[in-house]
Amino acid sequence: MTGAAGTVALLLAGGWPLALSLLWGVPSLRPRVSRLAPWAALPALLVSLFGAPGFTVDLSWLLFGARLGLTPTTQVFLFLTALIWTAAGIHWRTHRRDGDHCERFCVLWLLTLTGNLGLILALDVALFYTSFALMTFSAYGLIVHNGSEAARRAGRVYLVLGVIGESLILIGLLLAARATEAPLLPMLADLPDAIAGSEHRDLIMASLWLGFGVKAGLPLLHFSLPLAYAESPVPVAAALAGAMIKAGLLGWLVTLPLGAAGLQGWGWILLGTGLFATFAGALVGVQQSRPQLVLAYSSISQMGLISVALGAWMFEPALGPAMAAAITVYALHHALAKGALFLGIGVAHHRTRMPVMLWIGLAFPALALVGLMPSGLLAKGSLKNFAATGASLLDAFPQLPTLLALAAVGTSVLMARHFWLLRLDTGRDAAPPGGWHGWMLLTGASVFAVFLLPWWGVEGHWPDTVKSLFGIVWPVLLGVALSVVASRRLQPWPIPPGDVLVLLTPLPGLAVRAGRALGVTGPAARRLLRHWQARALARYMRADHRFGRFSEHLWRRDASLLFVLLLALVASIGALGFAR
Amino acid sequence: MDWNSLILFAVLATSLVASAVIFLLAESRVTLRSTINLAAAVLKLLLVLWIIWGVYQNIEYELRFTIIDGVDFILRADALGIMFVGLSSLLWLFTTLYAIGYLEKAPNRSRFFGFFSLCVASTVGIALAGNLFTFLLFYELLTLSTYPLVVHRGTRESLRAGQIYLYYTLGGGALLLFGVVALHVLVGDTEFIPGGSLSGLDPTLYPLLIGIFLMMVIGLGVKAALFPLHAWLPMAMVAPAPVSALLHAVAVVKAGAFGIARVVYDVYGIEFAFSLGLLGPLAVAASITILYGSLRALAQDDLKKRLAFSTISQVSYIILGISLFGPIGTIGGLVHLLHQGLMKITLFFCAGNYAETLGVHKVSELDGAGQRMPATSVAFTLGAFGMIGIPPMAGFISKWYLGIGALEAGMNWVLGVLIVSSLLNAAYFLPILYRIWFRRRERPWCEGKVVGRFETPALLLIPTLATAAFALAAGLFAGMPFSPLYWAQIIVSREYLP
Amino acid sequence: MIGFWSVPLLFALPLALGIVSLLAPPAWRARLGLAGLLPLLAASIAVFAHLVLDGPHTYALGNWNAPLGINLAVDGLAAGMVLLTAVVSSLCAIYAWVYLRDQPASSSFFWPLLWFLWAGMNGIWLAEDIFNLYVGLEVMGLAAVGLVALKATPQALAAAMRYLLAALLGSLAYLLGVALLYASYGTLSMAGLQEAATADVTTQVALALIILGLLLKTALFPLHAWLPPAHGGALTPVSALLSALVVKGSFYILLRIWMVLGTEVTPFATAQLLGILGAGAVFYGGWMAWRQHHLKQLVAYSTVAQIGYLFLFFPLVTGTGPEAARLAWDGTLMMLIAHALAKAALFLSAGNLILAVGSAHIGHLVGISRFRPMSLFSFGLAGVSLMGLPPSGGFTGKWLLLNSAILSGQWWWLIVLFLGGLLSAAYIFKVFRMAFREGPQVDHSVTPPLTLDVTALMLAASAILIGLTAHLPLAWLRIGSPFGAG
Amino acid sequence: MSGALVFAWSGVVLFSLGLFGFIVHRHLLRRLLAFNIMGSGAFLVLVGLAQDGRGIDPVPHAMVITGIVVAVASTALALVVFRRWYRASGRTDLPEDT
Repeated sequence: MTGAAGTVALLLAGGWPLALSLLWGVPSLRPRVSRLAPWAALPALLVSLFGAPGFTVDLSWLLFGARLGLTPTTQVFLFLTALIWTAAGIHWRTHRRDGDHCERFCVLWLLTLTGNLGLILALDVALFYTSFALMTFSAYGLIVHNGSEAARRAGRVYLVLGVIGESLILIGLLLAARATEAPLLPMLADLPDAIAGSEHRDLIMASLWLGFGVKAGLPLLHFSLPLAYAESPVPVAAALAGAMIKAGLLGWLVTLPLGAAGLQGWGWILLGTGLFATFAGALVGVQQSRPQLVLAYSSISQMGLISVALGAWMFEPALGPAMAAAITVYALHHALAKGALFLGIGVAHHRTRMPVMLWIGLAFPALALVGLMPSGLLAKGSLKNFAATGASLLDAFPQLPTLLALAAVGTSVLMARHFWLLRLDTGRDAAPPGGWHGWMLLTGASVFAVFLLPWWGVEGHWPDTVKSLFGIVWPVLLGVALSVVASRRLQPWPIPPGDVLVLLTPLPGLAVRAGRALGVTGPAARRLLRHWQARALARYMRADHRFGRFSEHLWRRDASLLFVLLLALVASIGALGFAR
Repeated sequence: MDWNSLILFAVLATSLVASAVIFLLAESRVTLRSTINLAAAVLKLLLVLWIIWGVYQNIEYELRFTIIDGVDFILRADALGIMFVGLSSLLWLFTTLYAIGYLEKAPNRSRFFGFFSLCVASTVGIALAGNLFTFLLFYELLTLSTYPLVVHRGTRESLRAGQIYLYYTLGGGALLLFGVVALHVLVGDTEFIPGGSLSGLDPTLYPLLIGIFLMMVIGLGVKAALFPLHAWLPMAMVAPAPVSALLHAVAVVKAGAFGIARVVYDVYGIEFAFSLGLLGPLAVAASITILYGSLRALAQDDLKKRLAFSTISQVSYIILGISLFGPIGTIGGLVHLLHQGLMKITLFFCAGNYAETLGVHKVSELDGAGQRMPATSVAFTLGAFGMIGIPPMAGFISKWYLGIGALEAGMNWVLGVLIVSSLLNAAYFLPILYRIWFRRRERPWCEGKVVGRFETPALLLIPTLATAAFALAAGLFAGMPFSPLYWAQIIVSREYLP
Repeated sequence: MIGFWSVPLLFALPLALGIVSLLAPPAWRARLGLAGLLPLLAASIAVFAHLVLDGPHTYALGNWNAPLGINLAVDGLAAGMVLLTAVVSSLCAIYAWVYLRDQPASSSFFWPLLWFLWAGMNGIWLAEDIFNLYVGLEVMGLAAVGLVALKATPQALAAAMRYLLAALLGSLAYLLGVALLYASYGTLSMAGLQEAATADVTTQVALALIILGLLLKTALFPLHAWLPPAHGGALTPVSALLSALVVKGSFYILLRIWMVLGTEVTPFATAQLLGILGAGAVFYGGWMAWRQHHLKQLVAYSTVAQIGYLFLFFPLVTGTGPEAARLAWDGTLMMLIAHALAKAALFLSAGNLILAVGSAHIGHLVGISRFRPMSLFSFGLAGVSLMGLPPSGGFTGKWLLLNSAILSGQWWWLIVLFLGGLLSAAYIFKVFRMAFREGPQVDHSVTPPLTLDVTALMLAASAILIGLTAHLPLAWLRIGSPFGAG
Repeated sequence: MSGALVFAWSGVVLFSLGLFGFIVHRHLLRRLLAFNIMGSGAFLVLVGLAQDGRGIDPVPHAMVITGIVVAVASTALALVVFRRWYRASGRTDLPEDT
């Protein structure tokens, strides 16, 4: 695409939602804006489809001098983000009820979208960080939208973690930027090498890993995900689970020095956490009692798989191309499927005339997720493609394929659980006209979008042998069997959403109480001080008065006596001065 | 006395004359007074813009005459000074607008606006001062002209606050005076020269120089509200909102920070100060203040008090930047001088709007203010995000430069201070935003005063939005020519490679 | 030439006016006085201009030369004081003219006494020999006592009596000192003493007597007791005159004699003692001023404190380097002028405030800032100068003294200047605190005539401006001084 | 000690006596008298010291005459003030003195 057109297109992709949100400031335009809002992601979608990677736009006046552009990876991310936002927008458009703060929701929706798109399009650190922050903070408004106590708690948790994440990212970016040639105008592309060469490499990587991990659902930073997904409106949940979680992943991809040598240690860490997340997510998710929560934990475990891939990449740089492809494919596949599932929850609420069709439709993304659909096949195939080049990873860690297979078991159990729960609350309310459009769009995409990948030059790896096919199929069957048995036999433990968080929340209160017990509160100390002050002041006043009267008396009455004394004094001094 | 020196005099005179005239006006001449005030403000702004353009082209503006032999009164427009002048004259315009709206039908307006203009005049004088003596002159004048504003309400606690204010500022002024005199005895008239004028002195004097530096920094630190010397600032909150806005954004605290910048850059010279080992302690003091202010702010329920403590911590960002040896840190500090002004004045305007329109003074009463006053609340949100340092607000630019500067200067711990401070900022600003936007108000608002077609009188709303817009633009378009960042870079380029 | 010939007018004219106005019927005296102000002012300006143009000169009255004749020496200091006197007294006189309209009794005697006072002061400034200084001192002192007694309340009379006794004691001590000096050197003229003076016991004792006499008349702590009631109790314009000029008269003599006798005679220890007494005055006066509840008493005590600053001159000029001495000289004179202007302004504006609220109690000033901003404003301007805050004469003087103190290594005087400034801030702002407190919403206060406000404001403004253009007056004052025309 | 100095010394004695009286007495008239005695002492010193050596010298006499005039004038003024004070307050000494 040509220069001018490209520039306009790129600017539109990021700027259109922003422009809309600004236009909303004009009262007379508000109804029109809120009608356009759901479609705000369309320009980005078109750019992602028809944009050429490598094309950049320089905005020297923006921040320190910003740069927009596309790379193959970001193009895929742009596509999935725009698609999910559009679908969610359509869903929202058909499901929104007039009244409660619809306008506030509209503005925050646009701002979050802007941030989400901007961080994908950004090529320089400043704009990237700006968009990331914009997304984080305006998403808060979407999460607490329905204003219930639970929603506010979710929002609080999300915000605290978000702020911490932002600061961690800032530390990482600052240190990394310092290591680049142009610390004041750093480009994302320069960061990985700079980090690899920096003297605080590990500090930088740790802070970036954790900082983006807050979004990507890293274990122990994941609390906000289940809470937020469960409490926020369906389209928002879809956007969060599908698009925004991938923002964290993108953060990892663009900043961490993945291909650099000598990162085995980090490789192990990522592998470990990834596997832990995978299984823990599955185990905790099974115990949940609401479909959103189940999906949230499944997201956590899926992201765990992705970070396994990252770990593999770090562990063995030679795996780079294969893993890069795998991660991209998996991200696309998981994002679309998860988005479809969430919208599906919304759709399943409606009474429908053709339940069979509904259930088949609902099944598609789930099957894709467990890997029985083309997208799933491709994803899993390219993920397990460790043997692509040399097998040192497999030598070091031979159990890895088995573990991944078990992870697939976990996934399918989660899906089974999801449907079990979904079954319970179907057909509650009347279906709005076309309420299923957005869902349908995503479902279709979740199955077939992978065929677009070559278009962006991303080559996945199809499972070619029967053995590998079987290796994908058997865990699913096992999982289904397990869940059937489990549904008969055992009761789920009541693990609250945001598992470990429940143990952390009382801590501040305890600290305060301890302080009170020791009696170190502000007022007490202040009262004591004021008391002393008052006493000192009173005493001073009395002394002052006495001395004042005394001195007055002396100076007045015996002035002349004083005079004589001084005369004697001065005279003697004079005489002494003379004697010297 | 050529044109270039006359224009400096004119810049000073605009507000001086305005104040003189306003003092003589009768209380009832509202329209005339407002007209004079605004006319003076606009005129000053135009002159300043003219000078900025001139300074940009390296034109020398200087006005000097002898006061005592060996002591000159010098006004000079250099890049650093003119930056401060620009800030003060811009915000003067807005604050005047705001104050006109705010003090409608309030008593003692002649006195108020008279001293208000006088205060701005002294700020401009501080900014344009060409040597320590002139600086001191206007520095004390500022103290005197702000006292009546602090006690303007005339209530018992405002008088008490004024008294505390005087204790601190007069004491500090006296210390500063000693430092200046001692320096004067050592090296004669100390003009502000980029790179400083002391590095040539005999090493046996270094201990003395360090002592003098301490004296002056303590004297200036009182106004800049450095940690142990900050107590007057929260008390001064009893003043009317425009006053606290001006005090916090431009006049008093900035005068202190600006003075420290002058002392470090143009009297001692940053290299020399660094070689004397003065910058490290300064950075430590600034960091302590930053954290202390934020911690105290957490505990305040009174909105203005919370803002005051946040000012204490924010102003120390400037001092921190000054004490970072290296161009980038310097840029960070200087640019924050402007950014903090813009953001903080916005916040105070908003606080004033809430107080005036809804009669709300406490954070805990702000529930649902967002629905009632969306525009004001948007401005407040922008300001708060800027304070936290969330991009693309101006605060982020400062923080980024400070961070990089700290790393350049090899003070990595400063990065920790910055991060912790922005976490604390988030901790005391975000709850406010949460209350404003996401809580519902049960009881109806007790409307403070009748409002026009907007959510609040236009004279209160317009300046608020304008400053908020500036604060946003300063961050968003930092890359543009004549943005604060750009100007700070000019200053630094002239400072570090004279 | 006009300047030269107008030297004798400087006290011939006021004397004549005094006598004439005594003879004139009371009703005319005020008009006569106003008419007399102009030529006198003109003469003073002419003398000053002549000095600036042609340098110092001495004038033999009626061409009778010393010893029996009277010589008038016009150097920078003398001419400067003459001009200062002219300015301050004329403004105070205009003030008094309005102020005393409705008190004919006081008014009718105010004018003659004013003229005698003026004559006495000019006599002091111009006198070239130490005996004429005595005469001038007496004339000034007696006139001042009369002025204090004008306000015929018992308190005022007691104050006048006490003032008189102190004055007499002081002048007698001074006279004895003069006698001793004359006995040992056989000359009265300063020039003669300057050559002859040696440090023998007689001289020392004489010096001691002179110093003590003058300290008593200058009301330096701890001999200040007579001043607050006298200055605080008198009529407002009188208090202004007394505080601004009269106390300076005796200080001026002391300064002259000190410079004449030179450092080889004047002992270092005595200089330090004087400085310490000055410090005591600064602290004690400031503290007492802060304790007062009576507005004019407060101002009077601030005079006690300010006099202390002047006495820092002696330690700073004795036994220190020429540069430090020059700075001390400049600083002290700056202080003197600034205090004269500021204190007059302070008294006048205080008088206006008292007129406005109808009570001298500071507690009754509540809320006055809303109704009498102008009086308060001039009070504030004068206060700025007294506090030594820039930009003002007081600040410039303080600056010079600080410089001199550091340069001469006598850092302990820094503390005096430091705390003194803070103390004066304390008592000035004590008044402002009251004035800014919101009181009654309706205006109960009387509006004093505009003239009163204007005169006060003019004095205050000049106290501020003199600080900004200090180098010119200081250069002129140095003409004919030991520090050259610098 | 030459004959001339006798006058001077007696003048000093007179002066000190007057000063003593000035200090100890509270009654204003007495103080006034004491002052006059001091004055005479001072004049005596002036004249007496002028005698030794330098023969006849008119200046002291001029000075003394002037001094006497001044003293008379001030005594008169003091008496006036004293009488008004006595009328106004009915007491012969100053308030703070007792």
